[in-house]
Amino acid sequence: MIKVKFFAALRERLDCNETGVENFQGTAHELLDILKSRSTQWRATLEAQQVLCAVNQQLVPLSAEVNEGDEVALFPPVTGG
Amino acid sequence: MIKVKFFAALRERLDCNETGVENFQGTAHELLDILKSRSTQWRATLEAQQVLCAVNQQLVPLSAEVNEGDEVALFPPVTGG
Amino acid sequence: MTIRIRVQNDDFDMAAEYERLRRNDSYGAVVTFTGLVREVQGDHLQAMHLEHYPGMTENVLMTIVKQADARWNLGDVTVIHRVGSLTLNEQIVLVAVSSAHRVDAFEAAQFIMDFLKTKAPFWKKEATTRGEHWVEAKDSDDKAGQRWSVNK
Amino acid sequence: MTIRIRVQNDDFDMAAEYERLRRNDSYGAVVTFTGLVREVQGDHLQAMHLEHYPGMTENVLMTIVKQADARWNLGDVTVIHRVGSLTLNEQIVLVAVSSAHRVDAFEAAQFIMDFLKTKAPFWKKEATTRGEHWVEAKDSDDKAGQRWSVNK
Repeated sequence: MIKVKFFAALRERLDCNETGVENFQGTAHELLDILKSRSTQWRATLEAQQVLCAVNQQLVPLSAEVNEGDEVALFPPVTGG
Repeated sequence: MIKVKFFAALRERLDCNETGVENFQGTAHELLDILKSRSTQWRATLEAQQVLCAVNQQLVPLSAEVNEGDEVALFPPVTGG
Repeated sequence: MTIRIRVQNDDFDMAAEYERLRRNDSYGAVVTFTGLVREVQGDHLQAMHLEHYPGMTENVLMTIVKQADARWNLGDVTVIHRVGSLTLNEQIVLVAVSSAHRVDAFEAAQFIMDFLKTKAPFWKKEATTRGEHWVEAKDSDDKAGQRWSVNK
Repeated sequence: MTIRIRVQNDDFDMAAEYERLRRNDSYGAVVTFTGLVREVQGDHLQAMHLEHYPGMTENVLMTIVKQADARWNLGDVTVIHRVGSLTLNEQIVLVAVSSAHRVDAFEAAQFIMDFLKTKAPFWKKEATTRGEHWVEAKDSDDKAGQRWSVNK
């Protein structure tokens, strides 16, 4: 299983801190497509703004491979400091 | 009279805090020439290193005019901070 | 070299952090940057909430500091970033860098802030008299990060 | 905008100076630079003496700060420079700048230090176990000053 975490505006709009995707093999982009297909609301939210991706707590491009057991995080551009 | 102040290494090597030059009209460069002509030791000291000049507490190039009553200061490159 | 990274709810004592860095005879320069909660133009800020990604945040900050250390000749570096609820004028972030030379300390502190702003997983939400909203990322911060990719 | 310029024998309290600058809701960024007496490589520093040109020094520092204010969008600026006899690790100079934006605060603080180093009439004399000598001006400081003359 792939654990997927959401942060900030994305977490609030999806009303979801964390979800799981079973039997997944592919890129972060493909994982995002699976999440978008869950509902029209998820699709709208995930397409409405720029989404950044971290795999195992490292920022990666959406072309990065995701493997069984990885921790994936999806979030908006960061705004700390 | 022109009042001439010396600072730092220049003050120490000339062994002089302040001197006066009477009846002077000309540039800072010409004033420096008069001071150099005072002794071989003054010439050697004033030629041995880069000399910066301030007239009435403003940094100026040696081509600047010096007028009666001005306060002139001669000193080495600054090293504060 | 001592690197201190802290992500915390509590406020920090800027004076104590400065004193820690200045007590080394070899480093003649200390640069600090402090970020504070400031008023929202044309509105009134009531609170700011800072969310982060625990675990990843500390790793990203450590990576940024190590990149700075590889690029400049540094003494010690402290990075403290607060999370949770803050109010107007509270301290958000401290970056403090010591070095033998001032240019290294200045550039490294700027580099760390530029990358913290574009790579570290923190998100700000502002509550004003007109409601709550997530702060938008700024193009100027992306540009500030990009300038370090060209050798100067 | 409040400008504070001090040339003094006494040590300064960096924390108090920082607190003074941070107490303004409009400025979200504070950058400080502190210069400290550091050890001389390959020798042992016993004392440092700082001479200045009273009157001119304060005027030059004020001119530099006003140039920075004309160039960047600044909040408050504090410049304190000590003169007289100092020992190892003592504080020599503080430049503290607040601004709404961090890039302005960083660049203005660097600009002020670069020009202080090349235009303000201070001279350092070091006493080491090998005797006394006046510190030589550095080419790198001239270059640091020159980079601001090109529009960036």
